[in-house]
Amino acid sequence: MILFVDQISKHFPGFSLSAISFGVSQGDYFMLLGPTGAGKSLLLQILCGLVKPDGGRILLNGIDITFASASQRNMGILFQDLAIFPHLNTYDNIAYPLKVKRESSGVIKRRVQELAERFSIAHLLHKNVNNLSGGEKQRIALARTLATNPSLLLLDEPLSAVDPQLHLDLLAMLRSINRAGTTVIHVTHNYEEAISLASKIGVLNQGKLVQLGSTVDVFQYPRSEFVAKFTGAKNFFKVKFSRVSQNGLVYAELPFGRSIAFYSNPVNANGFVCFPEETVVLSTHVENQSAVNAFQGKVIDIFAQRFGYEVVIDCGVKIFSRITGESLKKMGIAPGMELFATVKANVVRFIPEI
Amino acid sequence: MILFVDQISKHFPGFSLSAISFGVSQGDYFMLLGPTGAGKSLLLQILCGLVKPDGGRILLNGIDITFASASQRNMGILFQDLAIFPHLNTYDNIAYPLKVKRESSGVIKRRVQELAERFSIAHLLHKNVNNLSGGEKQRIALARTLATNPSLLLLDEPLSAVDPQLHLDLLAMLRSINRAGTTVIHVTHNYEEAISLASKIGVLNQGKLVQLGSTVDVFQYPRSEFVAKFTGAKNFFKVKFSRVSQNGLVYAELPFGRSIAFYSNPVNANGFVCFPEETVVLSTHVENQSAVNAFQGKVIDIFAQRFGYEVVIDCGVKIFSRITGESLKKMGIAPGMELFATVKANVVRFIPEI
Amino acid sequence: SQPNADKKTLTIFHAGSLSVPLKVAADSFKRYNPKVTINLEAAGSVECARKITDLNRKCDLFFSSDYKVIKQLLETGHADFFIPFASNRMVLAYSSKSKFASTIDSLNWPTILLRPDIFYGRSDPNTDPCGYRTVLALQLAEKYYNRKGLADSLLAKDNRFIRPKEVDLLALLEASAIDYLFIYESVVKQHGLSYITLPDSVNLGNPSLANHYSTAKINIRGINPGDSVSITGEPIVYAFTIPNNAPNPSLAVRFAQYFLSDTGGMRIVTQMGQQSLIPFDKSDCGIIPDDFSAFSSESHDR
Amino acid sequence: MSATTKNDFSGFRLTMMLLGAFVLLFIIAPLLGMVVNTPFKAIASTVADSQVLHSIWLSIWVAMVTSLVFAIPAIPLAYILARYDFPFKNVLNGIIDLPIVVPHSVVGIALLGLIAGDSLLGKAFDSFGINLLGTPFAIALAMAFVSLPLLINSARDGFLQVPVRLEQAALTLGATPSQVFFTIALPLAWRSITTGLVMMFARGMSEFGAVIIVAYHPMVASVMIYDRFTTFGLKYAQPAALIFLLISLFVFISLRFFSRKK
Amino acid sequence: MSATTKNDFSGFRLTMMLLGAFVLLFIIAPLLGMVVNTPFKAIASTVADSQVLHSIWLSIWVAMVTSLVFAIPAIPLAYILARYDFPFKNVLNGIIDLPIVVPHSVVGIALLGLIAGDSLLGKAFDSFGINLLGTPFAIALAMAFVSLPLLINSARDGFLQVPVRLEQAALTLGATPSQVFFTIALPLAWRSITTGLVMMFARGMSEFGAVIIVAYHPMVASVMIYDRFTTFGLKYAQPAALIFLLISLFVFISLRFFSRKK
Ligand SMILES: Nc1ncnc2c1ncn2[C@@H]1O[C@H](COP(=O)(O)OP(=O)(O)OP(=O)(O)O)[C@@H](O)[C@H]1O
Ligand SMILES: Nc1ncnc2c1ncn2[C@@H]1O[C@H](COP(=O)(O)OP(=O)(O)OP(=O)(O)O)[C@@H](O)[C@H]1O
Ligand SMILES: [Mg+2]
Ligand SMILES: [Mg+2]
Repeated sequence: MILFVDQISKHFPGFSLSAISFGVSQGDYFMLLGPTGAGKSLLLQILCGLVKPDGGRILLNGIDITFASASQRNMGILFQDLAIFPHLNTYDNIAYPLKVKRESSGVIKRRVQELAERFSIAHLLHKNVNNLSGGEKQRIALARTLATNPSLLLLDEPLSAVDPQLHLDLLAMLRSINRAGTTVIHVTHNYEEAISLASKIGVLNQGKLVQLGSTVDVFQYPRSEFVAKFTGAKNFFKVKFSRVSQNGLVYAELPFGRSIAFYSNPVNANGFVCFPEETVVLSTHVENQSAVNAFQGKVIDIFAQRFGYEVVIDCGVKIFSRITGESLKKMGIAPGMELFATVKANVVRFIPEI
Repeated sequence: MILFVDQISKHFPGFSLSAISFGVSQGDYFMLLGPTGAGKSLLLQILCGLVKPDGGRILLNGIDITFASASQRNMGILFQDLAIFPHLNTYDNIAYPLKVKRESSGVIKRRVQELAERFSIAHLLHKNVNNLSGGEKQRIALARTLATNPSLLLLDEPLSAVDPQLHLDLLAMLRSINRAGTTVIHVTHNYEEAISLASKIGVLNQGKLVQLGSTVDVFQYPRSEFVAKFTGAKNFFKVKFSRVSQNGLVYAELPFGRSIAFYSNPVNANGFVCFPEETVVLSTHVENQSAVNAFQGKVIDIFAQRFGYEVVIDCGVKIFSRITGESLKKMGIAPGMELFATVKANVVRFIPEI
Repeated sequence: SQPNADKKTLTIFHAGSLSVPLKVAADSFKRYNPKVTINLEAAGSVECARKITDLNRKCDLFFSSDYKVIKQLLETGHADFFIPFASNRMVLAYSSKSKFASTIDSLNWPTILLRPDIFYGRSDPNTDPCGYRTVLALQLAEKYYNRKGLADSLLAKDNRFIRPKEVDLLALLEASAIDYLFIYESVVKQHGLSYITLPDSVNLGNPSLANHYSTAKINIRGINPGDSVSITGEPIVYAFTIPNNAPNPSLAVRFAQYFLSDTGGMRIVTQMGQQSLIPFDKSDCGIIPDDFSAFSSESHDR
Repeated sequence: MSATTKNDFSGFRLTMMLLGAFVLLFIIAPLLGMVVNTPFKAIASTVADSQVLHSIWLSIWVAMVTSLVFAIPAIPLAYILARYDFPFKNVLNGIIDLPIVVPHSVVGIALLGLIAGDSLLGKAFDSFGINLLGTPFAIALAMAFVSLPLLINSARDGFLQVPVRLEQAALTLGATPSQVFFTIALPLAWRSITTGLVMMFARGMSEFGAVIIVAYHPMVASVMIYDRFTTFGLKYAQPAALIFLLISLFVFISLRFFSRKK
Repeated sequence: MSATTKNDFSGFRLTMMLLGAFVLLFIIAPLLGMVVNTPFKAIASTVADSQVLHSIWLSIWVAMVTSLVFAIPAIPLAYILARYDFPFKNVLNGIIDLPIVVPHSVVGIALLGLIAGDSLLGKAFDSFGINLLGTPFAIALAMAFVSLPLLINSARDGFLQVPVRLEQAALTLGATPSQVFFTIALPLAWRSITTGLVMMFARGMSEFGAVIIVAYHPMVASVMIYDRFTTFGLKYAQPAALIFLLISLFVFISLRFFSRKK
C-alpha cells in the first residue's frame, strides 16, 4: 500500500470533508470522481500537504506524513488552476523542479527538451507563458509536474482544456507513465478519461466518499445518480420497493410517485433502476403495447446526439429517449408536445442498494 | 446577418490570425472548434473588442464596430480563465453588470436570485469566491455573463469544469437561451456539446478558418484530421489518389506509403479516408480473408472504452480497432505484439477534397 | 611645532551669521597648519548651546552671536569663560525687487514699513538674539524718530514673517515673499544685499551707547515653558568660548589666538562688516585663561 | 526525513525572523530610548500644554486633509502611469521620485517662489487680500510636495498588480471606463493605495525644513518640537515629541484597521 | 452610439489626464522654477567645486549602501508581515510607520543616544578608538531610520500581491521554503521592492535634520546645501541643489531602467 488515507476530515463554514478513508497501491490509477464542489480539489491539496487536515492521518509507504512539509513529500501535483509561474518562460517553468533539486544544467536541458517534445510544446519553450492558450498552459503545467518523475502523481482535471486529438495522445501518455510504475490519483469529469485510465475509482459527494471500488464495480453498479449520469446513463432513478406481482414483476416507486415495473432477483430491496435511452419508446397514445411502464409527459427538450436525437420528456422526472431523425420528423415531435414514454419491464435494470 | 466578420487578422511573433471571415445570423448557435493554440480565444477577444485587429472589419447589425469600445458592444463574453472579481462575493459578481447599468436594487436582487437558482449556486451567494471549486467558479462566471441578457453571447469553453450531470443541465439551459433568440458563439473541445448545441460550425486551425458550415456538413465531411478526431473518428487519413482497378476498386496512397483500396464515386480525386474502429479486424496472420487492406503493425496501446476495448496498432500511422474484452483475452493481445489490422474495402469512406 | 596636535580635528560650533568670517579664518589657519581639519558647524546660537548642554556634543570652540548665550553655559558648568570679540549692527536689508527699493532711506523707512502693501520679516525674539534685538531696535527707533506707537504697530504687523533664524528670512526675501528684513550688517554684506544703515542710537552696534540702549526692554520666554525673562537693550556683542570638555583644547587655543590676532581673524571679521572689540574688557567674562590675556584691555593698559 | 523537513523549514523561518527582528529592534530601540528617557511627569504636564496639543492637532489635520485632497489627482496619475505607455515614461517616473530627494529647505524656497506675493498664485490670492504664507494652505503645499511621491509610487505599483483581464471583463460586462476604475481597479489596488496614503500622511506630518520656510506660525508639531528644543531644551522637547509619536501611532493603527475593513 | 462610446471613454481618460497633469505640474513647477532661476554660469562654476561633488557623491553612496544593507533584513521582515499572522500585527505595522513621522531632529537626538560615547554601542566602538559620530556610519543610521518604512511597506504590499498558490505550487515541486522565497516570492514582488528601494534611497539622500545632529561632517549633499545657504545665501545654494537634483534624476532613471530589466 503506497498511500493510506485514514479518516481525513476538514471543516470549513459551509463545507466539510468528513472521514475520508481509502488506500492506493503501488501502480494503481485511482480516479477520483464527484460533482463540482464535492471536495476533490481540497482532498488533493490535503494529500500533498498544502492544506492541513483537521483530523485523520495520511500514511505514505507506512510513514505518517500528515504534517510533513509539502516540499518533502515527493508527490507531483497538477493544480486545477495550473499555477504557472508568470515570471518564468515555458522552459524555466518546466525546468523549475529540476533546478530546485540542483540537477546539472545538462540534465535539465535534456529533460526539458524531452518533455516539451512529448507534450508538443517545444515551439513554445522560449515564450512568455502569460499569452499562451488554455491548452498550452495545461500542457506546460503537466510537463512541469512530471519533470522530476514523482512516484505519486496527483492530477486535478489535467486534460480539461486540451482538444480531442491531444486528449487522446495525452491519455496514452498518462497510461504509459502509470504502466511504468507511477501511482496516479486523478480527478476528472470526463468518462472516457475515467474508463480508459482508471484501475480504481472513488466517488466523492458533498465531502463524503460515497463509493469506492474497481472501475467495473463502480460503473456497473453505480450507487448514485451522479455515477450513473457520469457513465452516460441518463435514465437512472432511485426507487423504493412496493410490491411483487404474481407474474414475477417487481413494482417500485419512482421519485415522482409513479410506479415502475421490472424483473429483479433480490426482490424486496430498495435501490436504483436504470434503462437505456434507446429503449424508451415514444408514442402519442398508449394502446396495444406490451410495455407495462407508460409515463405521460411533456417534451421539454430535443437535441442532436452522436447517434440520432435525444428527446427529454418531463414526467415528473426527466426521461430521456433516443430516436432517429426520421422518427422525429415523422412523429412531428416538438417541445411542448404531450407524449407517452413507454419502457418495457425487461429493459429496466435494477441495482440494489447495499 | 447579426454579425459579419470580414477578413480579420492579427499578428503576433510566432502566431497569426489570418483573414478570418464568417457571418452569424440572428439565433444562430455558432460553434468554434479547433486544436489548442489555434486562436479561438484570441478571435473571441477580437470580437468583443478587447484586442484590436491589425486588419479587417467587424459589422454588428450592419454597423462597423471594429474599433468600438468593449463596454458598448453589448456582447456577453465568458472568458476561458473566468475573470471572476476576487474582491466581490458571488452575489456581487453576478450583480456587477446590472449594477453598472444602474438597475434598481429590486431588479438586481430578483435577477441574481433567479440566475443563482438556475445555476444551482444559490447557496454560494454570500461566499468569498476565492475558495470556491472550479465548477462553481465557472457557473458564477456564466451567470454573470448572462445577467444582462446580451443579444450576442461569446462563450470560451464554458462548461469545461462542470461535472457530467450539471453539464447536461447547463447544455439544456444554453439551448433554451439560444432558442429564446440569443445568438451564441461558443468555443468547445467537447463533441457532445458541439453536436447538441451547434447550428453552424467553424473550424480554426493555426489561425486560419479551415472549415465552415452547418453541423451536418462539417461532421459528415470533415476536411481535417482534427474535425474527424473531434467527432470521435479515430481512423481518418489523408490520401493521394493513385489508380482505379478493373473491378472498380480505387487505390490511394496513405501517409505511410502503403495503399488503401476502397469504393468511391468521384474517383480521381485526392481526399480523406475514414473507417470506424469496429470495422478493423485484428488477426495474427492474413489468409483466407476477403479484406484487401491488411496492414501489419505492432500493438502499442490497449485501453478500455465505453464499449469494449480499443487496441492501437502502429502501422506507420496509428490504426485503432475496437474489440470486445473476450476477443482481447482469447487472442492474448498485449502491447508489443505483431498483428494484422484488416479493413474491408466497403467500410472505407472516402471524402473528396474540395 | 606640535606634530601630534597638527593632525587633529578642530570642531567649531558657531552662529550662522559667523559662517563666512570663520570659514575664511579657518582656511587661512589651515594654510599654516595643513594637517589640521576644521569642522565648522553652523546653527542658531541657542541651538549650538543646546548641542553642548542637552545633546552632549563635544566641540572645541563655540562662537555665539550673543555673549549671553555663553553665559548660560557658564552657569551650567560647561564653560568657564567667554571672550567678546566683535560687535555688529542691526540694519534693514532689502533686494532690488523690493517695493520702494529706490525711495527708501534711513529716514522714511518706518513709514514705508507700516504700509499695508509692504511686508517685512524679523527673527523670532524667543529663539534668536537677532529677533529680540530687532524688537529692541524698533523701540529705540520709536524714540529716535519720536513716533509714538511705532514699535507696537510694526511689531503687530506681518507676524507671519517671523522665522526662527535670520537665514530663513533671507530665503523669504530672495523669493520676494517679503520686501524688507531686520538683520545684522555683516550678514547682509556677505550675502550681497542692499541695506539701509540705522542710526547708531537704534542699531545696537555702538558699545559706547550701552546706557541709551538699556532703555529698551522686552520680555521673552524663560528657561521653562510659562516663565518669562526680561531682556534689556545692550550693544551687540559676539563672543566665543572653549567648552570645558573640548577634545582638543590646546589646538582650540591656537585657533582662537589666531582668530583674535589683528592680522588674522580680526582683520577678516572687520572686512566682513563687523567691528572688532579687541582688546576686550575682561570684567564679567569668567575665568579667562592666560592664553588670551594678551588680547584683553587690561594687558593693553598695562 | 520528516525531521530534516521541519529543520529546513524552521531554519529558513528562523533566519527570516532573526533578520526581521534586527530591523524591528533598530526601529524600536531609539523610540524606546525616548520613552525611557522621558519622565512620566513631564509627559503629563506637557499633555496639559494646550500649545502642544494644538500643534499636534494642526499637523494631523493638515496632513490628513492634504493627503486626501492630493489623492484625488495623484491616484489618477498613478493609474495612468500603470496602464498607459508613452514616450519618456521612465523620465517621468524619475521626476516623480525627485521631490523625495530635494533638500527640504530647498523645497520651502521653491514653494515660496510659487505662492509668494509676486508669483502668479500669490498675486491671485493677494487680490482677495489673502496672503498664503503662514497659512495652513502653505503648510499643506509643503507637506504635499515632499510626500506625494510616496502615494504615487505606492498606488502605481498597486494598479500594476491588478490583472488587466479583470478590467477587460468589467468592460465587456458593460462598465464604462470610469466604472471600471472605481469598481475594479481602485478596490483591487486599495491596499497599496492605503499604504501610500498612510506614508504620505506620515511624511507630511514629519515635514519641518520646508514648512518652516513657508509657515513658522501656526506651528505644526515638528516646528513646535524644534522650537521647544531651542528655547527650553531637550527636557521639554522630548515629552512633546513622545506625545506626538503616541498619537501618531494610534492614528496609524486605526487607519490600517479601517482600511483593511473596506 | 459609437460616438457616445468614444466620448465616454475619452471623457474619463481626459479627466484622469487633467487630474494627473495637475499633480505633475505641482511637482514640476517648483523644480522648474529652480532651474529657471539658476544661471547657467553658476551651475558651471558649482560643478567645478570639488566639495559640492564630494558631498553629492557621499550622499549617493552612503544612501545606496544603506538601502542595500538594510534591505537584507528589511525584506524578510516585509515577507513575514505579509505571510504570517500573529497577535498585535496591526500594532507592529503602526510602529513600522512611526519612523516616517518622527521629527527629524528627534531622530538625530535619539540616534545620538544610541551611538554617542556613553552609549552601549558608543562604548564598544570607543574601545577600538573609533568614534561613530561624524562618520558615514552615523549618517547611514540616520538615513536608514527615516527611510526604512518606505521599503518595508512597499515590499510588504508587494509580497501580499504574490498569489499564495504559486508559492504552494513551488513547494509541491520540491522547492524548500527558502528556494520558494528566492525564486517565487522575491521575483514576483520585485517591482514593489524596487520602488521601495528607490524611495528608501531617495529619502535617505534627502535626510538633513537627523544627519546634521549625528554628522555635520563629512557633509552630505543636504547639509552642504544648507551650509552654502547659511554661509553664502541662496545664489550659491541653488546651483548646488540643482546639480544634486539632476544627478539624482539620472540615478533614479537608471535604477528604474535596470530594475525593470531584471
Ligand atoms: N479555504 C476554504 N475556505 C472555505 N471553503 C473552502 C475552502 N477551500 C474549499 N472550500 C469549499 O470546499 C468546497 C469544495 O471545493 P473543491 O475545490 O474541493 O471542489 P471540487 O470537488 O474540486 O469541485 P470542482 O469539480 O468544481 O473543481 C467548495 O464549495 C468550497 O467552497
Ligand atoms: N498577446 C499575445 N501575444 C503573443 N502571442 C499571443 C497573444 N495572444 C495570443 N497569442 C498566441 O496566440 C495563440 C493562440 O492563442 P489562443 O488563446 O487564441 O488559443 P486557443 O485556440 O484559445 O487555444 P485553447 O483551446 O488551448 O484555449 C497562442 O499560441 C498564443 O501564443
Ligand atoms: Mg476542483
Ligand atoms: Mg482558448
